[in-house]
Amino acid sequence: MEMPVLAAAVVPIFAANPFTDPVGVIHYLVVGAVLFTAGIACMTLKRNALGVLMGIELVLNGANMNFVAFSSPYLRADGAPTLGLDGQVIALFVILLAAAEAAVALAITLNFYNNHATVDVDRADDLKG
Amino acid sequence: MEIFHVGNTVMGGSALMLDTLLPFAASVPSQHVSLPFGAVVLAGINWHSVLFLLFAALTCAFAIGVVAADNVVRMALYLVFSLGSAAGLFFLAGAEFIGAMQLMIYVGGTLVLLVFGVMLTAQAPFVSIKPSSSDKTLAAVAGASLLALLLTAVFSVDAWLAPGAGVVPPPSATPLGMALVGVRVDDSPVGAPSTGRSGYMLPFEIVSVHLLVVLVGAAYLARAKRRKTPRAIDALASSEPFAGRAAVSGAVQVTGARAAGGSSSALVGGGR
Amino acid sequence: MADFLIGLGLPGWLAWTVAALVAAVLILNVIAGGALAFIWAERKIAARIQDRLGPTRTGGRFGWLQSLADGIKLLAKEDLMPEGADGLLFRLAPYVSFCASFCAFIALPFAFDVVGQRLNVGVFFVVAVLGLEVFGVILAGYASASKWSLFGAMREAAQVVSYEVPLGMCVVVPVMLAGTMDLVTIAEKQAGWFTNWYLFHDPFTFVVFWVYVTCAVASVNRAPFDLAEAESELVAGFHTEYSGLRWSFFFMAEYGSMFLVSALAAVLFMGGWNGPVPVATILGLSEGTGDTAAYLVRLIGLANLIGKATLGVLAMMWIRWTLPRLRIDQVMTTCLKYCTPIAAVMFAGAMLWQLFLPAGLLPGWRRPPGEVREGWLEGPGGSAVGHGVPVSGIGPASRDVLATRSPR
Amino acid sequence: MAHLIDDDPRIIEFDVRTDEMLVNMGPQHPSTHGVLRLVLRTDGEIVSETEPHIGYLHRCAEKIGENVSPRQWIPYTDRLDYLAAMNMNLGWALTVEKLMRHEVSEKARHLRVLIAELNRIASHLVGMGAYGLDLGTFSPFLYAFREREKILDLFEEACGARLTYSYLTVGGATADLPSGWLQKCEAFLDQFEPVIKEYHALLTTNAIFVKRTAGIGLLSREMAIDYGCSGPVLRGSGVDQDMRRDGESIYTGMYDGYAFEVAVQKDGRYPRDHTYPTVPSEAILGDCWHRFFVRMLEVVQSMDLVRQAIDRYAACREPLGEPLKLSEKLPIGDAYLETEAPKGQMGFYVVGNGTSIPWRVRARSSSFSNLSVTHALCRGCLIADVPAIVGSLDIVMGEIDR
Repeated sequence: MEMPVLAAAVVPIFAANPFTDPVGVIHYLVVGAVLFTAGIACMTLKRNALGVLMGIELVLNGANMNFVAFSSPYLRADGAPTLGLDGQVIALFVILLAAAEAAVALAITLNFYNNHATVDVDRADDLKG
Repeated sequence: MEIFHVGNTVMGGSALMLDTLLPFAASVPSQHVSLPFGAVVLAGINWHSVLFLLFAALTCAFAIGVVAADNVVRMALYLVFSLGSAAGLFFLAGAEFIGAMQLMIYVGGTLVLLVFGVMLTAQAPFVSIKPSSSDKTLAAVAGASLLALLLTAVFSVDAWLAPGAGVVPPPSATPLGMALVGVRVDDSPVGAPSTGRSGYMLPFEIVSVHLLVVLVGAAYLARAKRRKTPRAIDALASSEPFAGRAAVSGAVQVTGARAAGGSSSALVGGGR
Repeated sequence: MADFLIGLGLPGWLAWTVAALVAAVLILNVIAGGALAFIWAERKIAARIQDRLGPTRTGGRFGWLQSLADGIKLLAKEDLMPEGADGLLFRLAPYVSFCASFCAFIALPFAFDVVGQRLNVGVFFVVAVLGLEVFGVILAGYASASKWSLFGAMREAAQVVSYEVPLGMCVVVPVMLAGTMDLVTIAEKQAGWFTNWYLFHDPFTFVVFWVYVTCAVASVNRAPFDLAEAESELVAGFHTEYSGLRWSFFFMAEYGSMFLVSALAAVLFMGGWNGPVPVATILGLSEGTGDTAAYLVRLIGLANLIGKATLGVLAMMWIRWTLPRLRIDQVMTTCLKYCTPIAAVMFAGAMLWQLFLPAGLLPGWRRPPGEVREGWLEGPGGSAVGHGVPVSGIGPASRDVLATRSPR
Repeated sequence: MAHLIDDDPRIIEFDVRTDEMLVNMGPQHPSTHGVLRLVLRTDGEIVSETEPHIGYLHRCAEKIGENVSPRQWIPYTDRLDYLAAMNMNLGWALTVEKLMRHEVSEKARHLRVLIAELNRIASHLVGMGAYGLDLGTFSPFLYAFREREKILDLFEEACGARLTYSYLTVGGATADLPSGWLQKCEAFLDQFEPVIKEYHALLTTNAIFVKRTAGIGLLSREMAIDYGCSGPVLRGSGVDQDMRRDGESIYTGMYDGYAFEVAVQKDGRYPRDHTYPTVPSEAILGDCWHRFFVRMLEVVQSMDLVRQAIDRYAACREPLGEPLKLSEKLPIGDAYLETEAPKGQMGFYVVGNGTSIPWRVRARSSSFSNLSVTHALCRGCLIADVPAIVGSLDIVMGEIDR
């Protein structure tokens, strides 16, 4: 059921000339989805604590992409409702909190490194029962 | 009111620089549709779309690069490129302030990541903690499924599939700034003045305090532990009358260096 | 120009591409050509400061072709890479540095309307992008597989990240006075005599300017803050292992950044393209009096801004050839214990001044600022921006008009 | 002083678990004054161990000295401290003269003082300029060289060489000064005197310079003596010792009647302190700043001595006297003499066996002893301080490696 829907949706997109047609929300959402997926994959795959952190940044950025897309009036047909300023403000807060999160995560990583001499998250199993 | 009717700038994109120097350029009138980042639709080519495709491709490619790379420093570099291109996308969406913010904070924060990557792997420059290939396969499968799911969801809303109109007021950071201090001056989504909507004063303050807390917290977590250690300068401390002063200056020098090399970069960078 | 090309019969997309490329190449030339000129100037200035002659022969008199000759030599040099280096990053690093320096020029106005891309967050953009230059340095330091390079890179990271804080605070002061982050508007607000410059706006801005100068010198790694390449300590710091053209890219990035921060100082504090004496106004030229007049006004503005920026660059050279280098902890102390608090206090001071003495001590001496502010505070009814009070650049009201007017 | 309690020197901060790094500074490094190789063990920017590796410039100078006659070895002494070749010539010549109990004429004595002190100025100028270079400022280096060039011009006129003079030799000097030389020398001194103020402005009192040198590389009085330091390094630590005053009579006799005060801090002040910039409050006796300052004072002191020597030399009516012949037999016996070279006490040892060729020749280099404190001084300092400290010792590798 889903795949035909997807195909039906995707085909017109590919049929359209990307060089002439204006960009819509959907374009940004696709980019956001790719970023999100890459982030999730990064978080699960990497054993390096810094890699995990980078995955988180990617995920947050993917979310941000959606917020900005929904807030932007350029990407909507004339008069269509947008998130307006709220989307931008939320994106802003996400960026700020991501910075804060990165600072704390780095501090934790640093402490972890001090205790274990590695940044391999698989070694963080001290609390395993 | 102080208004500068310089709006022509917005339309010509980067081609303007020469235009302003060449008087003859102004002679031929033409019709363009205003789009953010100065892109124009002309003779069928939508430069806004082209730039979007460019930045989107870069963003996605480098995001995948982050996943694929094994070396932390390379990962960080790809992340920087990905986030930088994403900032370009924000500019294209008319969120210039968010874009600049992304460049400044996110990319700056990643800079610190990069530095840490270098520092924590310095003992063997190109050491990498590699995931096994089975993990990689699993991640690829899971990632592909997740992407398919997300894309399905994305394409399932008809309203999102509509192309953008492109003609709207040029971006300005002022409404955003005003909203952060509690005054909403922007249009409501449907076009009517939105008198009832509140600004973001309180969240803004909360985030500020949050940042401060994080700054202090990170400083505490990564703080320097002091330890008493005999040093060469102690030999001086016991014998000479001037040694007291000598020792003091020596200590200033050493602690200063410590702060410079390690923790302060983390603090300043992370806290921004 | 694109229109001109269309007039010649070129297809539109090609015309715009060509026009955009020409503009990009122009900015590139500002950096590359500027770097050539500045390197020559630096050699001559250093020589004169040190009782030498500097280059005298290449290109006839004054050795004015020396930089070009050096450039050709660098082109011909072998592109070496250390054995243990991370090849990709090593090759990429100079370009990252250069691109960051180059990109920041996009938003820099050279004269009224002579700007690659006018951004309403211009200041923010320039400062943010300028901060990216450090990536190239860190990558170079890391990828060189040399300990000296690594030292240089780590120093640079700590230094640049720290100095961005006071630099940002300094930049915020003119932004606050102008009420916009648009560089064009900021410069435009200082039009007229030099007394209108934000440098002389109030005592706080005067102090802030000098803090900005300090931080700018530090953020572009010039002596006495040139720790990343500290010759006597780290051999050549982050670019120890580089040779030939790649090395020269670092060099161009450095000179590009120097010019950029100087130009930014000119725009933020010294009236941008508005000269100390409003020559154009005295001559009766203005944007409105015709194409030729507008052209002349811009030319004068261009000369003004480039002159000021060059002055800034020359001052940096002067400092470099006079002062010893600070130590890394002293550099950090300068930033964290002096620049940051001073900038913060001056920011608060300028803010209070703006609140209580908006007209300045000598009303009439300066144009009273603050017209736009009244517009902002019309209330949350959404009227300020949406309905006729464009704060930065154009509002929708003018948009419709513009759609029918030709781009200039 | 309350705020200083936090900065207890015995407390080092430890935050990140760090690995030590072994870094080679030199032999090809811009600030190691020739071919010195320092192996630094560092923790980040902090140096925990500095090990000088020497010998890159070894050329068997002493062994050569045992195969040629003393006058033939003079050119080899030029190459010991090539920045102060005259002083090297003088040290060796005096040592051989001590062995032979030879006394030079009055005129030769004043000529030697004149030339040796002039070369001391030249040597300290290089030391000063190169020190500025170590701290990252290029211009004083060229200002120093500009003045040094004038001294070299004078030397060139006197002996034909600009670096390796072989001018002062056993039994006097190879030739008398040409006519008009004294006037040129005086003209130089008059012109040079105000230039010193510029040096003080650019370096000695420069805020950044003071920050980089004051309190850095502290060498205590005891340590300086224990390590056998000499010259400005020793006096910079407050030890009142100068071979020109405290040496053996054959050397101090040369300076008989000359008025000079040893440039050392006594009771908290330097001689003629009032004419010089005051000592900054951050500076501690024995740090890099004091070593540098002592050199600057010695430049003026040497200028004074040169002026006095010019007068005395001009007053001498007797001839200069011929240097000893190459074939002159050395008596059986040995002699050791230390002279005050610009870098410190330069000692020569010679054993004669009745032939014209010495049986044993040995040189005691001041730079060698001065360099030996590097390890002690650099422990716990920053990488940036290593050039500052090594530069303040003002070593010359030619003298160390011999």
